[in-house]
Amino acid sequence: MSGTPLLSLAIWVPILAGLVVLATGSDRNAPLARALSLIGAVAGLLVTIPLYTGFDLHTPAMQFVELKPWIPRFNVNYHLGVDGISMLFVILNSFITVTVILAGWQVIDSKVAQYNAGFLIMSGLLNGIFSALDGVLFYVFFEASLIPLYLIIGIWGGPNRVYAAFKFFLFTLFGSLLFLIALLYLFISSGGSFSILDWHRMPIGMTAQTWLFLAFLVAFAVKVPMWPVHTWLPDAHVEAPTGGSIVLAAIALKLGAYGFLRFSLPIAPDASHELAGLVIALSLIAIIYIGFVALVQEDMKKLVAYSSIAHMGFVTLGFFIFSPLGVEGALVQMISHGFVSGAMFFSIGVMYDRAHSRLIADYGGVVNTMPKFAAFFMLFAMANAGLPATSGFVGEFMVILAAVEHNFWVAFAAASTMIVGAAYTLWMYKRVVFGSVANHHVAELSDINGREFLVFVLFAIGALGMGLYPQPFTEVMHSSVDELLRHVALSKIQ
Amino acid sequence: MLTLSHFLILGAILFAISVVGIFLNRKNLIIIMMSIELMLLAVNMNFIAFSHYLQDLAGQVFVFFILTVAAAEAAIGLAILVVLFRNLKTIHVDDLDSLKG
Amino acid sequence: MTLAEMQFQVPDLRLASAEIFMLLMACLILVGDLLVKDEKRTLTFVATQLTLIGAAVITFASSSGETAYTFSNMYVGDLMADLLKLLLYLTVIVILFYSRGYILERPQMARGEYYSLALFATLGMMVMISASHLVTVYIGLELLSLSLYAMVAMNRDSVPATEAAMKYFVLGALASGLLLYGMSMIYGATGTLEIPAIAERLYMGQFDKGILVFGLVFLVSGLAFKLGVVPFHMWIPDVYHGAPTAVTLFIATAPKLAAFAMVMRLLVNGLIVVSQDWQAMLIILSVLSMAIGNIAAIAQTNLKRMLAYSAISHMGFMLLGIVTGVVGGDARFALNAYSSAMFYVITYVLTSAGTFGMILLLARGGLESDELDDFKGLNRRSPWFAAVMMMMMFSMAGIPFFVGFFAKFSVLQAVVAAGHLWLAIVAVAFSLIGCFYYLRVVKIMYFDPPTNTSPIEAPLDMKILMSANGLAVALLGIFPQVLMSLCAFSLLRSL
Amino acid sequence: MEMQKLYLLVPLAPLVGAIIAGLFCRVIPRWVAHTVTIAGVAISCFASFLIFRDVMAGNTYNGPVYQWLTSGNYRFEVGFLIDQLTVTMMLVVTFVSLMVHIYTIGYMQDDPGYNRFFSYISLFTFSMLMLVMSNNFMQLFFGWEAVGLVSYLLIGFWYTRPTAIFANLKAFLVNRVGDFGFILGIGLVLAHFGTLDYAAVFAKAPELAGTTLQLFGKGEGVALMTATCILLFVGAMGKSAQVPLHVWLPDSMEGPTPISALIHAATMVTAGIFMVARMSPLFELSDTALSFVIVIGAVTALFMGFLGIIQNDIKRVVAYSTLSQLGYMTVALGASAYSVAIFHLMTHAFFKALLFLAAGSVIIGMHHDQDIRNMGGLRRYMPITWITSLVGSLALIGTPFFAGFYSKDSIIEAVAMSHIPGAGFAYFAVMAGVFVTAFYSFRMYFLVFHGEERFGRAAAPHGHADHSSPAKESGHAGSSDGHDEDHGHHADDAHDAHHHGLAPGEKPHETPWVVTLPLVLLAIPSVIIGYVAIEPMLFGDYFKASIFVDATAHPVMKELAHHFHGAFAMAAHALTTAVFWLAALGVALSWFFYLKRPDIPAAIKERAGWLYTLLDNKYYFDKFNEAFFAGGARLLGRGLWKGGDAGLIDGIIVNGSAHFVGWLATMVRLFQTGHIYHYAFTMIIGVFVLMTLWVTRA
Amino acid sequence: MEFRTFVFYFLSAILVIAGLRVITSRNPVHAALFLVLAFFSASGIWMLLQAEFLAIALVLIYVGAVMVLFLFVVMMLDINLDRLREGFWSYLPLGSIIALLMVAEMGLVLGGNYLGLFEAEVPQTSADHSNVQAVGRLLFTEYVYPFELASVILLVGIVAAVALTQRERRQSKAVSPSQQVFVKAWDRYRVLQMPAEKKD
Repeated sequence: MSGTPLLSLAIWVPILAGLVVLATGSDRNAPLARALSLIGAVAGLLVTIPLYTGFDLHTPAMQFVELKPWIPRFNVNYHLGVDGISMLFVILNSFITVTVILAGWQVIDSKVAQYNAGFLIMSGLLNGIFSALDGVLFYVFFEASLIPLYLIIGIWGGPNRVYAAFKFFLFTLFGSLLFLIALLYLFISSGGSFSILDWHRMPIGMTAQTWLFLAFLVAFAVKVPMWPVHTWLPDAHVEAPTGGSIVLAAIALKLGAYGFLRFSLPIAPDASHELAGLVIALSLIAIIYIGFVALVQEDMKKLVAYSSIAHMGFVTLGFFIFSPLGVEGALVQMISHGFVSGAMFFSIGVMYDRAHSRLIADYGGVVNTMPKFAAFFMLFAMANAGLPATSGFVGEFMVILAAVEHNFWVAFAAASTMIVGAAYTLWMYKRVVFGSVANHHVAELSDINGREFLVFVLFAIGALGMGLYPQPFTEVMHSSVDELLRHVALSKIQ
Repeated sequence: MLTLSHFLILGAILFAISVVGIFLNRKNLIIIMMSIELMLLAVNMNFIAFSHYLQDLAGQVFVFFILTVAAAEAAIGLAILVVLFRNLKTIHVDDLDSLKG
Repeated sequence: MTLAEMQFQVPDLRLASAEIFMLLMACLILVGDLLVKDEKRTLTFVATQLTLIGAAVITFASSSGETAYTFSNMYVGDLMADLLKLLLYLTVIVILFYSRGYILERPQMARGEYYSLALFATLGMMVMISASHLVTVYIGLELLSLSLYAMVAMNRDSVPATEAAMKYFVLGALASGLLLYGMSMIYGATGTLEIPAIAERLYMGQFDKGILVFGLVFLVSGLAFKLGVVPFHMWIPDVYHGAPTAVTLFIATAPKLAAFAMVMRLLVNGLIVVSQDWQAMLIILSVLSMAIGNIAAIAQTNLKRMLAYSAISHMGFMLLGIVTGVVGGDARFALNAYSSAMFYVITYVLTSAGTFGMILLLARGGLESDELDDFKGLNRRSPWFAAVMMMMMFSMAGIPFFVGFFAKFSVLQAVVAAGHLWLAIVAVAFSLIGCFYYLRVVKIMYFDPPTNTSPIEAPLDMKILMSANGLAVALLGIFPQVLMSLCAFSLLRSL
Repeated sequence: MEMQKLYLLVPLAPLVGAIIAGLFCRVIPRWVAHTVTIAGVAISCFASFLIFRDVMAGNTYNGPVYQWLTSGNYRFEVGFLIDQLTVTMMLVVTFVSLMVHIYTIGYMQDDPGYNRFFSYISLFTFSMLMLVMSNNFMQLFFGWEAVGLVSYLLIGFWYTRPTAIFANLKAFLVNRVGDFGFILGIGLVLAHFGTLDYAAVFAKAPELAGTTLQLFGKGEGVALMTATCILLFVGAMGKSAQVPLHVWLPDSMEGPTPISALIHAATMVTAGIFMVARMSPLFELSDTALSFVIVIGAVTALFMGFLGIIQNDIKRVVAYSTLSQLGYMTVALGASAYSVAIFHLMTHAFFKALLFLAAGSVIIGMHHDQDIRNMGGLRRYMPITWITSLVGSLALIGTPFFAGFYSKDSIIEAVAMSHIPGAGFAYFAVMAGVFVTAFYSFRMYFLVFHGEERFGRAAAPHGHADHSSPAKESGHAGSSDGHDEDHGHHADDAHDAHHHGLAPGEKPHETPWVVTLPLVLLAIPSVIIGYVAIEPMLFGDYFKASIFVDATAHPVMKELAHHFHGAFAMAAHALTTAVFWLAALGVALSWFFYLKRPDIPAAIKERAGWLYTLLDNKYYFDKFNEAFFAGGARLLGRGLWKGGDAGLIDGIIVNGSAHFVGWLATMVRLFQTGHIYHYAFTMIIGVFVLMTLWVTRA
Repeated sequence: MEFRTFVFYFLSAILVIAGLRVITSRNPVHAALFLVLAFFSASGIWMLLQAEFLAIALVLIYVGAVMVLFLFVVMMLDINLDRLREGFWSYLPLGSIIALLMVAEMGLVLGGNYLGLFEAEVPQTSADHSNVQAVGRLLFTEYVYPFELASVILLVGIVAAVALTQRERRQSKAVSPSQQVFVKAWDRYRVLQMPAEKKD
């Protein structure tokens, strides 16, 4: 495997596939566009598989490294590599892309090629983010990934899509611009290196660390999103087409969290310790405050969007506990959230495709007409509520346990999601799925077809597999997380 | 005794007058153009004064070029004015406000 | 120096052969055009393009990479000049291709004078780029300006065009008055008009600081007008908006290169010793430009006008590269900073050409399509051109993978390297605001339904060029290294 | 090695059944579904029996099945701890489950969700077995939540009934409140013990007995054991429905009767009891926690009993009695009489399952009318049900020689001997509870099986929805307008499609053998198991090391043993104790009130209206929860959403700044007046300002 | 006060007053004439500075050519003079304050201590020195490059002026017999129905 540039393939196969789709597809031959997209997505997934099978569990170092000069003028390199932290996300992302292509198979009937190409290109860009080891390369992928999603929300979105698309784009850009300055600062102060790994090793004074940390925090907090910079997410989700919501929730949100691990913690460890309280406080606000907000949502997508914020609160909480259990729990939570929230959005999309409403009040008794759907939806609702044996449980469990170790009251606050999370998910489920048939729209619903079934099964395998046996997911993280924590524990102040 | 300052301040006064002529005149485009000529005169005054006191002819040559350019500029300016007048039937400065915001 | 000592030295004409060629050809075309009866002036067009190509060949061939002076030190030939000139020819060639369809539909513009004036303007810019004497700077500038004034007014029956021409003329004259006033003071303070000599005398300390700085204020104001930065920007929106789009395209692109050269010649080559003063002035102007340009652009409904404000903000951003060259008397980062500014200008010109070209592409049957609403649903009408326009917009907004990102990136790194972190933060904050209106264009093209569903008709050459322009924006965004190092290398050899 | 496969078989057999029945529920015929699941449970039951014999032979087991997760220094495994306690629970679970499976064939025969139901109950069996067989806290929690899930699914089995889906949500959420404490308790365990493995934790517990946690500022701190145990017990309170987390259990009767028997009487609700018994090495280290447990248990035992008195729904009466009995078990735990609690758990599992299934049988016979006021004299029509019900009731009230007697009497004695703070109150409560239990049990028994035949009346069944105001019933049509909680006044069952009731003139009939067979099979242990098991379980060394009691600090069991002289002697001795006479008094009084003089209860109801209202509203727990927690949460949510997110963040900060920039843009535009002189002026001002700055500087 | 100084002040006064009148005149013709006066005064001052060539060129180019052009245009355009005379004075206070401040600042720089370098009286050059010759020599040697370019500028000026203002001649009104034959009577006249005068 050593010779194959797997990561480059993971990035460029989908992008090239997207361009091919874009070039060949017009609305006249939509089936061709769909088929090509699926081939591209599956190919993209297949090239990532060796990342897992060929992964060396025993080293925290970057693996599958590719290093070529890109812009020698600024010492910017095309430097790719994954460790135990990022590798899984590359695979997850490629996996989600397949589901997204499938999810939009029949639903999207205008500008099919552009739609699918958008997702394929975004898939490549997102893989780029997770595998970039060069600051500029990371940033370039990080920002470029905004474009496809902006278009996807704006073109195929709901009635208020323009507002949502703008809000999404500008909010995220707002964060990332400060991040850019931080990168440049690091470039200058490291004497002209954009290598993230160099930055990890570089001594930095406390003041500089604090500012860097805050710049990173803004960038990643927006992306995660953390309270109070989260308000773009519900809007973006509500307006985005199903595929957009899936990618947004399953992958895009992870970027922010990933950024914390790749940048904030190792580059500014002292500031991270100093300001951990702040992040933990924001995470807890996200968990509790957002939980209550989710409870009263009338729009299903908005509800799940808010629940995503709350779940991501667990992720940031886990990171800033600085224990292996917390960090790994947070990583598990991220991956799990990829499956679960993706599936939740897909579920809502399935209903929306049929009844053209996302309002809870417009449904009721869906189980009567869509029993298979209801069963899957139940599974994912339970996963969303963190039920054991689903992936949703594992991360929450680990983070709560780690939080108890850290501070009992933090854990106390975090664990409240056990109640609130179950409350908003199941209350929604109850109002939508249970009960007798509420109106003629529900009466006319037809149960899921084979394609939707397939997507659900894919998600279900992910959610259940990870819940029942998370060890394969976590064992790849150990070396990297241990190394990270060991690194974070060392002061960089000299 | 005449010092350089005398001429420079004279130039400054002329410059100020011409500037005021440009922004205070809200009516007549031709007078604005004349103000521009006046401004160039002020600049020329500076150059010549410096040229004299530095005993360096370069300044005077510069003035020569300024005069030349100013003539061509005046020609184009007036041509534009004529075109404008044909279109608008006015050279009233206030009337030139279709482009704004 | 007395008269007796003055000896006429025959200048080295080879150095300026491109200018001479250009001048001869421009006159030839001017005269030759009178003999051409063809309404479409195809011959004139072809001759003009050939002239430009010829000039490019000459410039390329005569480029030695060494800095050399001729015409009694009034003309300087160096690598920066050669590079900028080559880009200038390229820009003008592209501009003329883009404009062709547009002016053919407007009989008053479809005359030989358009091409002659364009060539004269190009000549003016070449002179500016190679100027090493205040007189040459001034003459080149006026040659450019006068040609542009005339070109703006060429569509004689158009009220906005003549109004724009008048405003441009008056304000331009005022600005050259300011510039001249500044030059006179610098002449007075240093006693010379030769730029290298000015630098030398400043370096030796043989100058009057008060007068110099006083003159510097006026000089910077004059330059600021050419660049179009706040508060000397007021002409830009009106002229961009009022001028025929083909001329707007011209004004918005090529002169930026010349203005950059002028800034480099006057401030960097000539007045680097007082860089603390002019850098501070330009910082003020730069911040104001980014603020006013970006904010005012938001409220625009006319695309040309919006792009005009965007040009203001871009020039403000470019200035950030200029002002970070010397830090506390230390010029270590100068090359880095100036080459980033140069890269910025070049990429801006490239993007701007594409953007205005797109407006020209959509203008049909003598009608303008410069309102934002004219771009509604472009994606349905032509996905490819919508994509090209989108690339332009994202490039202008500074989003990767488009070249605008690396432009912003290189300037910002210069700013950060200079230690002006707050300046970088201000810059990105206004970029964020700026991003809004670029996104709005994308929104209009992609999210809104079209009001006009007619397919896009344009000459094939224009379509090809437009696509190439779009691809260039994208490819340079992925591989910016070549252009970046070219800028750095040319400046390294020239400074 | 052989045994380990057997261990694995116990939970997996029902799981396989559940998966087959569940995944293919729409494809396979009914007989496949019930055959597969019953076979699974039967295998499991049989295996449990084999394991029981093995354990009795002294072969306990503690080992992992697979490594679930490792992280840092922590290892989380899925594994089994097979000891006396476990195997007891396994037997109880699989046996009751098997009975319920068989019974379900009859009970659910008309239901369209037949296959699904079998899948669920098999899944439940799997979950429960995972819970009891666990050798670590993680897996315990897994089972804990999994049984909660199945309970949720089963309570809402009839998903079109608004009350059912309200009840299942409520059950899940209230359980989650318990789990909230539970997981924090687990967290404390992990944080201080560094492992979740029972054996390791228990081994290390004495070392850490003195550890305190600084939970509340700089004060004295809370003992680690106290905090951990109370938190764990909060989980038990949720699962085992202790006050104030009991509110879900009565509502859970919305589910089909077999699961009321299986889950909400015999097995799942006792998980908390089992858990505390399993954690005895920890609880023994904290008197505070034990006090807490005993007080909560006592409150539950007494006050939930009172509520049973006024219920008219046959299942609800049994449900309240379950609550009360769970209180007894909890009290036993608090008194350090863990084995007594488990003993009662076991006996209770049999007789309460019996009572529920009998109630279900009655319900079938009454064509799904559950109101005991519409019954009466059923003994003639349903003899088997009648007899078995009588057996169950006698066992419940603690009639000597019946199973319930031994366990309950032991609890009362244990409490009497306990010196834990709160034991005095608990003693009073359990004594009073004896009377109350007898009274309501026989009230139901008499009303159902004796007296006048009230069924089949013309007015029935719609005219008498007992205590719901019409407004409360109106939301029934399945509208999901966010006020579904009003259906929480679960008394309007009469309105539901499943509640047909008997037509006028129609008579009840005995149920088929699949229903009555389990009744009979359950009646047998309900009678004899106490007599058989008391000696080995309480006073022998049956539990060996699986339950730990600190005999010096809590010598309750020792003293009990001191007084114990054999099962027969105990029963004989009972006739002389207050307990017996209290129970007898209760039976007599209910006979008098409900058979002899039915006007008296009505009169009392009239006189003591406030008391009746209090009981009728179940001490206002539901109303309080509804108004304060549910309403408060929604109010808070809405406030945060509208005020915080939409108002402050979006409205003022985000859109506000966008609007501000927009406003600024229009302002800036105004400067671009279009007039040359303004433009020139601006330029001049620019020059002027620069000049001023630099000239003054020079 | 020596003679040169007197002449300077005298001419300066005329120059400034003429300049002020240029911008304040309501009639552009007057303004142009005042500008001419200003140029004459300036020319005189330049004489004082021994820039004879430029002094003469100023008069020749400006007064002789540029100002005539101005007057031509003023005359040619049918300008509504009445409107041009409206409000000038309302903006005067602000304008004059700015102007005075500017002058003050500029004076501060230009007249202050900064000019010690140039304070000394410059020796007058000898009478046989020819400024014209010197300038001419420079123009054709050192400054040949800008000189040529200046000619291009003039060319551009011509081209631009022509291009902007030249109009195509209208077609002469020649008669086409072939079209004439097709003329119909009713193309040339029409009959109007005139109602008779109403009678009271």
